[in-house]
Amino acid sequence: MEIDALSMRFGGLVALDAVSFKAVEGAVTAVIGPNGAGKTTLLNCISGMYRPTSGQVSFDGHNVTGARPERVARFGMARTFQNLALFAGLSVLDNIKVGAYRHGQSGLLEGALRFGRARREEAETDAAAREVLDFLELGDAATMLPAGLSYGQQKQVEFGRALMQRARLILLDEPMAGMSAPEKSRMVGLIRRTRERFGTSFLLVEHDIPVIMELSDHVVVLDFGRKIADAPPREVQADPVVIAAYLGD
Amino acid sequence: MTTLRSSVLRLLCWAIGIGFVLYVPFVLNTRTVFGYRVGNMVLLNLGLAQVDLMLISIIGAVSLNFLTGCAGLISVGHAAFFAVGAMAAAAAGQQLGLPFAATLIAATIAGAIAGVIAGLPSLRVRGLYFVLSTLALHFIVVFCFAEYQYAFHDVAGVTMGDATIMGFELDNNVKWYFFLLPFVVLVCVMLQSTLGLREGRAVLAMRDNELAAAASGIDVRMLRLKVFAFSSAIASLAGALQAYYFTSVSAEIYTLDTAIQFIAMIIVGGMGSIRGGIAGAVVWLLLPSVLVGTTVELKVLPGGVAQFLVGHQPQMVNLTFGVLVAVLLITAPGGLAGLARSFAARGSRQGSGV
Amino acid sequence: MLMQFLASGFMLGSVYGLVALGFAAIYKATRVFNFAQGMLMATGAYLAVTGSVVLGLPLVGTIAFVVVAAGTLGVVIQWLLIRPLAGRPLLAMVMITIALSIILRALIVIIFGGGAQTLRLGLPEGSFVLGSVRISAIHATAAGVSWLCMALFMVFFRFSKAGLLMRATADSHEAAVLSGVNVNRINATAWALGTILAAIGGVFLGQLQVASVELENIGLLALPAVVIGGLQSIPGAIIGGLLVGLIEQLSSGYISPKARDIFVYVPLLIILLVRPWGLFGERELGRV
Amino acid sequence: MPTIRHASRWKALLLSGAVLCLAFNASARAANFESPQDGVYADHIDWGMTADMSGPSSGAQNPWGQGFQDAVKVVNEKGGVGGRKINVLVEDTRYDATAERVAYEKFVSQTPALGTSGMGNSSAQTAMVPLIKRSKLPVVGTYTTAKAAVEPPTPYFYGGFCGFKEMAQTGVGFFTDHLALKQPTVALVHLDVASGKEYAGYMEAAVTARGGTFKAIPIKVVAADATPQVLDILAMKPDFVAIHGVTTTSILVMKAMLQYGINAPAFAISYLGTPTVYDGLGPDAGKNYYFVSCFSPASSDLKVSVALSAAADKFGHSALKDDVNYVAGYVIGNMVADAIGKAGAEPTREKLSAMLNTGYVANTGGLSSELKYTPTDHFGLTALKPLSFDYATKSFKSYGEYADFGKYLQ
Repeated sequence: MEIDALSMRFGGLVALDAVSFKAVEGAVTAVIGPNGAGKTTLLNCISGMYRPTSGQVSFDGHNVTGARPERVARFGMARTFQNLALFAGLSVLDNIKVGAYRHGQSGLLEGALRFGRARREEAETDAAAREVLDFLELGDAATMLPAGLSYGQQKQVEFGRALMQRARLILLDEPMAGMSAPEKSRMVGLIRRTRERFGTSFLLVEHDIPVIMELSDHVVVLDFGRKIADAPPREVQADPVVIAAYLGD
Repeated sequence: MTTLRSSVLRLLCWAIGIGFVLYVPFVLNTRTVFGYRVGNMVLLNLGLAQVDLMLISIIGAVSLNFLTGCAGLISVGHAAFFAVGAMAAAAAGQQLGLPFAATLIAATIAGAIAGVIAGLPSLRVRGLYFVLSTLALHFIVVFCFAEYQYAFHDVAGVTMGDATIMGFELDNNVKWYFFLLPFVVLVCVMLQSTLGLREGRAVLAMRDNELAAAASGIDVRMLRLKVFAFSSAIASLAGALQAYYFTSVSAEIYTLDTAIQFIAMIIVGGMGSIRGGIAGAVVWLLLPSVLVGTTVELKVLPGGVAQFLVGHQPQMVNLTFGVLVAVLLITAPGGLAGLARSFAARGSRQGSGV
Repeated sequence: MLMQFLASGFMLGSVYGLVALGFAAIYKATRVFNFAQGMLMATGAYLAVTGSVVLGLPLVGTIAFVVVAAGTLGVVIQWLLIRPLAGRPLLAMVMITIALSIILRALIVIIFGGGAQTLRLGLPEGSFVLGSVRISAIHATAAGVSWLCMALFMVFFRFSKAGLLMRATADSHEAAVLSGVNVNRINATAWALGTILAAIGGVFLGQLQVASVELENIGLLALPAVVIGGLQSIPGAIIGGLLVGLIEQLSSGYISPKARDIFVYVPLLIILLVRPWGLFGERELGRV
Repeated sequence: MPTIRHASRWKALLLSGAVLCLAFNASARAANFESPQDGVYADHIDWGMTADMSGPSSGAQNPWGQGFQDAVKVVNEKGGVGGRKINVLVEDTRYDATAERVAYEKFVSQTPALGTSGMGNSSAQTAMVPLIKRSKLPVVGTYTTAKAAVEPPTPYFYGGFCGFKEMAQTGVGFFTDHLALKQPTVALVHLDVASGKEYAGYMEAAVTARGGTFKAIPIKVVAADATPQVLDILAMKPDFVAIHGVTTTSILVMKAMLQYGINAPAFAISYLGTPTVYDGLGPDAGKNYYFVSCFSPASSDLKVSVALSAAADKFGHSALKDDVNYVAGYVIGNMVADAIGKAGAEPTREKLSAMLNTGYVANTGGLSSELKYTPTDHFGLTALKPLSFDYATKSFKSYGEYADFGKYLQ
């Protein structure tokens, strides 16, 4: 995925100012920065929640700038949300199954009439979703409502839904926020294993610097909507500009 | 062992249930059970005509619950879709002279088209604003129906032809019952089925979290239109059936009150579940009769109170219903279906505890 | 002819505007879209019947009675029905107000009977000519009192402490709670005011014809009025009411009375599609 | 042995007693005919009544229902019909066609009734014509009469209220002659609903038959103001005005006419000749307000309304006795009791409708015009008369006898 001179303005406020970087395929790219640096805005622009004021987002050779979120998802990009975005009325299993929507074809009427294709798709989806649940080690919770799970588990369910999309790139918006230490290490493990097993690329926004250092291959630093660094973790850690941004004023 | 017993039990329950559903119309029609005449209050002061109309309303309530409870689109325009169905049936059956079955199909298609048009505002507005757009839709459709009726039919009403299917005329309540029942079962089974599969699940997901649904690749705008078309097609079908059942319909019967009653049904029954829609329609349409029957039969109350109740019967029924809706809204947001679910859950918890 | 339509539309619209203003006050402060506003208006007419016919009060006494009783009713409604539903979805809020109107209707019919009641408050009758326009005294009084009430409300809303708190709550519920505002009291005040405004409108409509539960249907015109004006805008509600009054008179006069539905609801639909925040409301910025 | 004989004597006594009892029972049964499927029992007869008691037209239909029930109560206090009390089964139909149908079917088989009255919704009547033909439960004395139900006459359906056509002809005829007009110019304000359109048709025919000019001006049921309608009237300068509507619209129109200084008299349809309307109008606007009716309010003819007044006072409905709707209900209640009596000692639905079909004339004691059914006419009421209210004496005033206005009907 390549981002080229992406800018986003809300009225007079410049949230993103000509940000450009590249998320290499198969790698974990992290976006960090102080509060209000425009990290979530960046994710929203990439995934189609916002239409950027200018600039370009290209993914897998397609120009996806300003495309609606469902189209972006159909190109193979999945995302999770900073504050949980699960479907409260659906069971954990169904929450994950929703991720498979883009692989299916059958519509409402076919479902109503239980056409062969609808049933076949459901069987496939069901098998895949249970596989994902096992992968998340949440098999026991399949029929529970999300509200019955711990915060960390809910984050995992959301991650599972993204997995179910079989996306080439997963955008994670603060996946560790509000988690306990053991939950964090589970999440790190999940991301690692996903990457090994499916070759998925990740773009994550995170505050937890040790996790970033441990997990990511590449770090982009934003400050007041501008990119101030774009390098491997070790170099970023030593960059005086970054240190100034975090510690200064 | 327990599973065997419970499966036998379940089979028995089903058999009794089906037997009941098949035998009830004859009981209500002849007022006899196996040859013995039964008193009116034994049958809860209910008649077969009420049950037939209730079946039609179940189709309406269930389709509204699909739209409002499952897809999260609040509509006060459901009476308008009934009107669209009746209008389509009148045009196809009376003006073009198509047979009964064909007019039902025509009404369904007309309903789907009207639904897409009615759903268009959902592409731009949400929540309250959308409710108001359906309100506007209601008045516009009823206006069109009235103009159409005055232009092409009698001012007193549009007379529908006989409901005849393959030479078999639906001319009494028992026949109508057995004609309507499969429709109701089919509509409920179809909606239940689609809710468990790909796009139906997407509908529920869209209701719970629109952004997350979109991020999962669901085109929420298209899906909304589809749901609207689906729901209004079913409502239109019910409207056409109702028109034929009445033998004559007039634009004046499609009031905002009718639409509000449908909403009340799904609130009482329980939002977002097919069973809720059924339960709501049953309670909403049969309870008044039961209430009236009991107040008339009530002879235990002191004279003054009984006389007051009987004298103000219609108002007391309305009052009861208003209070029922308010109490359910405040204490049981899941409606009757939700209450039943939590009751069953408590029962099973206790059962496993022992 | 045109001037006459405009004049009568203006006077009728003033009463609609008053009812719509009550509606907007409730919506702005408590976010409840009150489908019972029409029934509250009819209740106002019956309160006037109670005051003038049953209790035999003079005009001033009746008006005081209507204001006090309607205010109390508003507080009771808020306390009994609205407060328990705080934070619940839109449909629950819409439906509770519909249930409220069913309950009020049943109670009115039980107490007063289903027939209409004549309401004679001793307001000036007769008519006078102003230029080429003939104006009835009762219409003029209704419009005058409506504008007076609207002005009083605006003063209250802009300058009093309760009005300030109400505006603050409308802007941000959380912020108001955090800064220690008693939101419940503010909401109760809003309901009381909204009910009083509707009731005063009902008194005048009851005076123009008779007090009956069917006044509800006229009161429901406040809905499109408020939305056309802009749900968030207090002056918008008044202007919306005026517009609906004018549309009603002009369409009845030049086309047909039935056309009113089309000329009120089609513009409503168009406004919803093009400018959902209404003619005078402010755009609410969406945020993820 | 003697003990045995003793026992057999006891047996014989018991047996003969039982036989006697049975015989007595059988004779009693023969005297008291029963037909439960027709709602006829040894001591009472079930009779249905539907009215809008909580819906939009409850203001007019409630008095009708009270009048009906009061009349039946009086009949019952005098011993009922042929030794049977009439038990009225009341159903509230909220002016809703669905509820009307459900109630009718209820009386057919659920709580079987000998017949039913009321049914004050012409759309419902139109829709139910096939059902009534099929179910054969007589509808005797309706609060309104749909054209579709009586042209041609529907078996088992018998009207019971003044017809729109007759209202139009009587009103137009009377005012044309009364004002000594050659070619009347008439404006009609009517509701823009089905019955209003129907009435407009009759009005137009009646006016054009006299070579006059006619204009129909529609108004909405929920109108808040009648200025546009009255400006239309003002522009037309009619000789007299006709009003079709509900209480509120007629008050709005008359008050606005006063405001614009239109002094032409107005006549309203029967339903609108109520004390509520006159009360709402006040003397200034009310002095020009007339109505045509086939029923007489109690104060318009104190001679004939003695029994009506007594009944109304007795059952706490004194305020209603000047309401034509109450009077109509009272007349129909009496007519129903009379018709059941004339159907014979063993009344059934078939016998009742056979009797009504072959020709029936009710004695209404002058409270209404002649109420009769013939094989070709199930409408029931023919002649009407114009009435108005005198605010000085607080009583209704009629402008002649019913027979005087029969000449206007065609």
